[in-house]
Amino acid sequence: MQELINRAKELLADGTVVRVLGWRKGDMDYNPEVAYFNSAEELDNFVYDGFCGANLSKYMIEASKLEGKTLVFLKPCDTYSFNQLLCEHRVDRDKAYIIGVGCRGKLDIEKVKAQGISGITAVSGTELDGPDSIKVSTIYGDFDVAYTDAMLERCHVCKGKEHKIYDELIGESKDTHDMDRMAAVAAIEAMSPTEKFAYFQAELSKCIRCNACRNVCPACSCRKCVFDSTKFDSQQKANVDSFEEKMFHIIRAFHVAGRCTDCGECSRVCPQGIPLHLFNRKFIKDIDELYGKYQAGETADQRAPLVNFTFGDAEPSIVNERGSK
Amino acid sequence: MSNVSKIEKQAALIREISGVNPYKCMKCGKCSATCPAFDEMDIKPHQFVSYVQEGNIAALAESKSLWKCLSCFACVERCPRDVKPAKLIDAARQIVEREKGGDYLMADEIPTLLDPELPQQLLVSAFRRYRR
Amino acid sequence: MQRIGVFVCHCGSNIAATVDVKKVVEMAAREPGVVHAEDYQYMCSEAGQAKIAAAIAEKKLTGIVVCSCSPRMHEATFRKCAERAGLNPYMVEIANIREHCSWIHKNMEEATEKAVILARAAIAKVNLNAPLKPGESRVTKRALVIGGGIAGIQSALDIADAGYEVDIVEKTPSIGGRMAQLDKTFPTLDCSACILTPKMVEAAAHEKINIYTYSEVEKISGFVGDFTVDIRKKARSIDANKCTGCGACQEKCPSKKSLSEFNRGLNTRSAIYTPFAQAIPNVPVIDREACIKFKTGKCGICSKVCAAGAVDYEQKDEIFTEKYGAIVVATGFDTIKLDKYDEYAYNQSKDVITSLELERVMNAAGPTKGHLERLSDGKHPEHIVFVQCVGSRCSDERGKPYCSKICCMYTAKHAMLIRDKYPDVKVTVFYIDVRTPGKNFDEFYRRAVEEYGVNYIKGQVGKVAPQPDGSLLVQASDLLDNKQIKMKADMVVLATAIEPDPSVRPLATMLTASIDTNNFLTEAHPKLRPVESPTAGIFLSGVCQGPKDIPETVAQAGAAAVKAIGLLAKDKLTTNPCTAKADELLCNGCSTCANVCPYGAISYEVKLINDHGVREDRRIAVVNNALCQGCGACTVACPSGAMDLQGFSNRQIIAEVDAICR
Amino acid sequence: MKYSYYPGCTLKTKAKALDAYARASAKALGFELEEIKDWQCCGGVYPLGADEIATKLSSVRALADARDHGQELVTLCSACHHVIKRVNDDMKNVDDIRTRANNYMQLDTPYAGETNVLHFLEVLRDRVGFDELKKKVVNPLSGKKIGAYYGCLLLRPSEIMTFDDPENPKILEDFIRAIGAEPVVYPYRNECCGGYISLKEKEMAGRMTDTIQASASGFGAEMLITACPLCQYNLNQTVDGLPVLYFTELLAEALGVKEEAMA
Amino acid sequence: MPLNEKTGEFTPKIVAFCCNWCSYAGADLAGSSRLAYPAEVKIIRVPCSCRVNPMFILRAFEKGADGVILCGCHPGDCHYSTGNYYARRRMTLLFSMLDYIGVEKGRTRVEWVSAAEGVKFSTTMNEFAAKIHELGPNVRLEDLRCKN
Repeated sequence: MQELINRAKELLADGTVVRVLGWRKGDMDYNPEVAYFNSAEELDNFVYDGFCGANLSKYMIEASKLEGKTLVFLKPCDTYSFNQLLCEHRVDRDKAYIIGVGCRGKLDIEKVKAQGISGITAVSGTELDGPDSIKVSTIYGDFDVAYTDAMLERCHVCKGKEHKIYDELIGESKDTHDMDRMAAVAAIEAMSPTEKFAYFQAELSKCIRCNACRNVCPACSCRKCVFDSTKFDSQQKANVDSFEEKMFHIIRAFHVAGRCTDCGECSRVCPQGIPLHLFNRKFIKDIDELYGKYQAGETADQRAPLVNFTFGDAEPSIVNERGSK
Repeated sequence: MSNVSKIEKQAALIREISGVNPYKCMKCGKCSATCPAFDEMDIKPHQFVSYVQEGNIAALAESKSLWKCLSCFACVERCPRDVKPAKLIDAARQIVEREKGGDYLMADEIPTLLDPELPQQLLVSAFRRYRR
Repeated sequence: MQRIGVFVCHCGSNIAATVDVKKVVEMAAREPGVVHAEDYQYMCSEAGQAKIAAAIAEKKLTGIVVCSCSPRMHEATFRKCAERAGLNPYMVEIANIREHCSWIHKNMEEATEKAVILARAAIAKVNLNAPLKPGESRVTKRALVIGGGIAGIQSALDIADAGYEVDIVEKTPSIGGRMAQLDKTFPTLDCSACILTPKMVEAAAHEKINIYTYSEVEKISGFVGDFTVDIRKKARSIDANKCTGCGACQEKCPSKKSLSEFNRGLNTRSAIYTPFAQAIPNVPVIDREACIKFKTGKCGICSKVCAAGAVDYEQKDEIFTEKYGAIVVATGFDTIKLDKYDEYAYNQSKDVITSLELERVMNAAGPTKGHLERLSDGKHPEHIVFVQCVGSRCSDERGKPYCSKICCMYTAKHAMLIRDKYPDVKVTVFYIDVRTPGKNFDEFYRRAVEEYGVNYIKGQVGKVAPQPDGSLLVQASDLLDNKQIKMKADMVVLATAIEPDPSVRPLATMLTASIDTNNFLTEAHPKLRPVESPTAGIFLSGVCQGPKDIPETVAQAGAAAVKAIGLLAKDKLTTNPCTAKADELLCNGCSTCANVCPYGAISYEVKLINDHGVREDRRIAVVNNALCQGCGACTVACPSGAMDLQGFSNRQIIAEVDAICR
Repeated sequence: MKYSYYPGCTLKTKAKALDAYARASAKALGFELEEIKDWQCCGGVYPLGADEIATKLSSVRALADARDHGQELVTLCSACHHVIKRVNDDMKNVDDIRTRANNYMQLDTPYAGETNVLHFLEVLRDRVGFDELKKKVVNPLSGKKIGAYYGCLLLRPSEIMTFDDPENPKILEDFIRAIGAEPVVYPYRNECCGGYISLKEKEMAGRMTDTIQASASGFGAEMLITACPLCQYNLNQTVDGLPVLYFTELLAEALGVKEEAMA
Repeated sequence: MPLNEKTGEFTPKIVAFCCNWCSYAGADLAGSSRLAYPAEVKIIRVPCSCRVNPMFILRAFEKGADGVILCGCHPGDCHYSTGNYYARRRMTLLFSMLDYIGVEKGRTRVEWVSAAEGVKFSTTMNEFAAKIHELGPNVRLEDLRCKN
């Protein structure tokens, strides 16, 4: 972490960048915040540890409009989002100085709490070069939790430790992939229509339409969302569940289909714990199976599957064979 | 059952059993041109279609042609309209055989018809074709 | 708020018999925005249009809905009517209550209810319509004719005579097409070559016509008035500028075993060849598959004997690009393959031939020098049997479901010519129906029967059995006598069904011109626009649109030419105003839309945008209205909904959906 | 290579030779015909009526058995081939027949036309290959002029049988060439011999076979070969006609296994 | 639930989006050939199948449609060359998603109908309407607030 701060200070000092986009300490150890740092002094609050899951790519849209270069720290998975935004002309490569930071998987405090640990006061040992288990201090005493047991779901299905775009790299990354990314989707696919409907009804009825998923999503970066514009007569903000359950999340997922890098931020930030990534992954799975493997953000010059075709593409009726029995 | 409705029912039955739409026929006569049993038939293959169209099932049922058709499918193969006259003839034969007393072959006829070389399948198929 | 007028047409009884028009008027009047509703016998009539105009003026209407026939029929009529009355023509919507309602439903209550809903949807849409103004695009004053048969030649001549440049692209080495293969033509029995060759010469000599033979269309882009076409000139291996057409090369060519395409494979030709003596251009091509030089590297005799030094083994295919305002398709036909009709023994006996092959046999330049003889043994035939409808009027996949139209007449012609020249030859024709609708056609057929003694028998042939003595046993029906006939013949001629030339299929895809299940090009309207494709700027000439004989082909070729001339005569075309438009405030500048645009109509500009007081430079999509054809692919690709289609906007379509589901 | 094999009634009785020669030849050619257990007679006639189910069940049983063994089903008798192939097509494509037949049969796994039905000749053409067969011929029948007699059952209806061109077939001619003899093509090789009616309408059947025999000998054939016991019987009724043999007999002879087969 | 007031039978609402060049013309041909299909089917004309936004389809369901069908030119025959290829991918993914969330298969369909295929248009609509009758009312996607 100190290496990052030192390097940031150098780059600020030599004028390469005019500001730094990173994370700073939050009110608790497990909730660092995304922040700009405009001076060496401000960087004293900089933090980079296991809870810095936030993907900074999307912030580069606004940063690209500012004068001068911004130093941004991107984890391997974040670089996919940056590439995708670059592909869509939403960020300016010349306005970004990218330091690819090492990652050994990011943590989810809910995973810790799920182990029956409550009254958390502090968490330590989450740094990149930290030990294999983290120390959780609570009002009831200290607990050791294995790092991997506290990891976000998305890290268990990590796309890889390689940065897809960067100016320089600092820190070693670890391979954390130990689960089948599509297992949950496949499990739902295997349900009967009634079970599927009940499953999603139950999950989506929790939605309070706070828009956190939308706001955090690097693909959901429209200047104005269709749900806020008058273009489709679809603007509605009031939380009335029958709509949320059935339409909002489908439309959102469709809008990012082929562009979603599966960064998992939507599920990470959902205050209701809805597994929103299961929508995006369904599209990814279908695209991979029907049109060939495709990873959004792999490079910045790909043609997304929904703005592409082949003459021999499957007919929509294939859903009748592939779908529910 | 009135006579009219019986005829209608039988015509419908022929269409159903045969799966043939006789109205597709354009009366080109290719079936009759093709049929190897033409000379032996009283109602000719192309006429079968008209008889079914008109519902003249009684005449069909009495026709010698039922028993002369070789089921060789040459007319089916060559019909340009996919009418399949052989299927119509077969359906008419079915209707006759399914009625009591309609069998064309009696078990006690068999001994006189046999010869030493005659293959089994001829008897089997004759039973299938001529009896219910 | 719009002020909408609704006009419900009775269409005589076409609509009114199944739809309670009064009820539709009553219900429509209750819809939001509607200030006027009425019905009339024929809205499209002068009187009907006058009613619309009067209502627009009196009620100060801002939009109208006409409940009538399909918009494909009369949308243009009502738009013009509105325009004359001072209303923007794009403030007109049509509710199709005829084709989509009254004609397909029988129950009056049901049909009326549906008509009301269709009217409601149109009203909901027109409430959101905005006046649109068509743009303009330029017209390239040059026409492309694809196919160099009689249809293509005639269309090209007519267009060129009107003063426009025309290019003919023909895939074979010479223009002339099928007509060049015919011996005589019905019903006048004049010689085909005698009337065709002068036309071929005229086309070749015309200063406005360029002929590209042995060439094919490779790629087509653009749209009406402004097509860009890549044409591949296949390597002829001959320098056409040097060749004098002396023919020495063909005479000396040692590879003489290739089947002659022109003579339908009945005899052979050399590897370097012109298809026929009167070929235009009179420049041979080298068939590289047959040429010894190309196969082994040795030979080169043609080059040695060519005094002009025209032979060029190194010649390569050449692709050039040209712009055209109009395209005439004249790709013609071929006979179907008879592989699946071997009950007629076509593949088993040389003496069973198609009618087109008989044309070559009868022709003085043909394989038998015009002598009627059996191809198997050269014997003079005593009896010839003609079989009609071979592959035509078939509902199975072996043949074609349509009537090929020309066979009855050419068979009568063949029968008559044979009986005329060889009175000793007996001729029998087996027919299903004799179809002779045409000027002097039935008279012609009757002459064959009455004056020439051709024996017509109603009935189809079931089997042709070659006999050990070399004759053919024809087994057929005589339906009028209710007999099965077996007769010996020396030759059997099959009136083989015709089908569109297979090249039309990929061409239609390139042209985005629609094609029917039989691969005939579809006309814009079967009665009212028979020589135009639904794709603007594409015109249809000859058999590519449907079976027809020579006079019909020539008439259609002329008609297609006139339509093309009408287009080329314009300096500018008004363009469809229903184009895409990006909302600058919503546009992300993400380029997704440009990725799906088939016309390259979308570009990006950095523009200073004032978004609710925030001024910033943004990358914004800009649509070129002259290029945009209004498909709407971009509108769905656009994630933010910034891209919308004028005339079919998101809100308009959603309003229709809502109205239908209400 | 192993195939399920359906011999049919006549091959166990009057046409034992057709069967024995085929098995011996198969062995010589490197494939095996594994007879289906407890097969039942196919009925000899394909029931054309759309409402006939029971008469199709014996075919379904054989087809399902081959499916369960994961093998293709090989037939030899033209009639059996015709019946089984058509029933298979029904089971694959006709919902009503499939449903009702499966309701009757109550198989562990319902049958839906999965089995591929091959005639022995198709095995020779499509699996062994006539070129390959030619290489294995030890006793070429050179100089023999042979007319192939196809009859109706193998060829028609062609859309279902997909055996060969129904109007100008060549599989038997290619076979004749492969065993070193000379095929004689004559136009009546695909016309019906009247086999089915030969029980009750003997005279009529006789007229048909006479035409075929005359045509074949007119073109110079010295013998006829066929795959159908019924055709073989019927064509042999012509007085002073050409001899009519099973094609398997000539095959066994050419492969040099004729004696072995009859042993 | 859209029950017929008089008969009490289920009368579904079916929205058919038809491209202007092929399928709308095919529907016209069905009309001029008097080939009947249920009045439950209402056609919305769009320039091309690629104009149909998945949001339109979801909107229709939300508003109480029981079935939505999209008809366009056959692949390769699009008036705009490529529109139906995009539509094909979009609809495949949308339909798959609807299946994934438990919407009954068969409520959505894509069919390519050319201007010459009046018969196909009519048979398709008959089949589709029959399928919707079989499935019954759409309860899973309807937004109850949209009911009056």
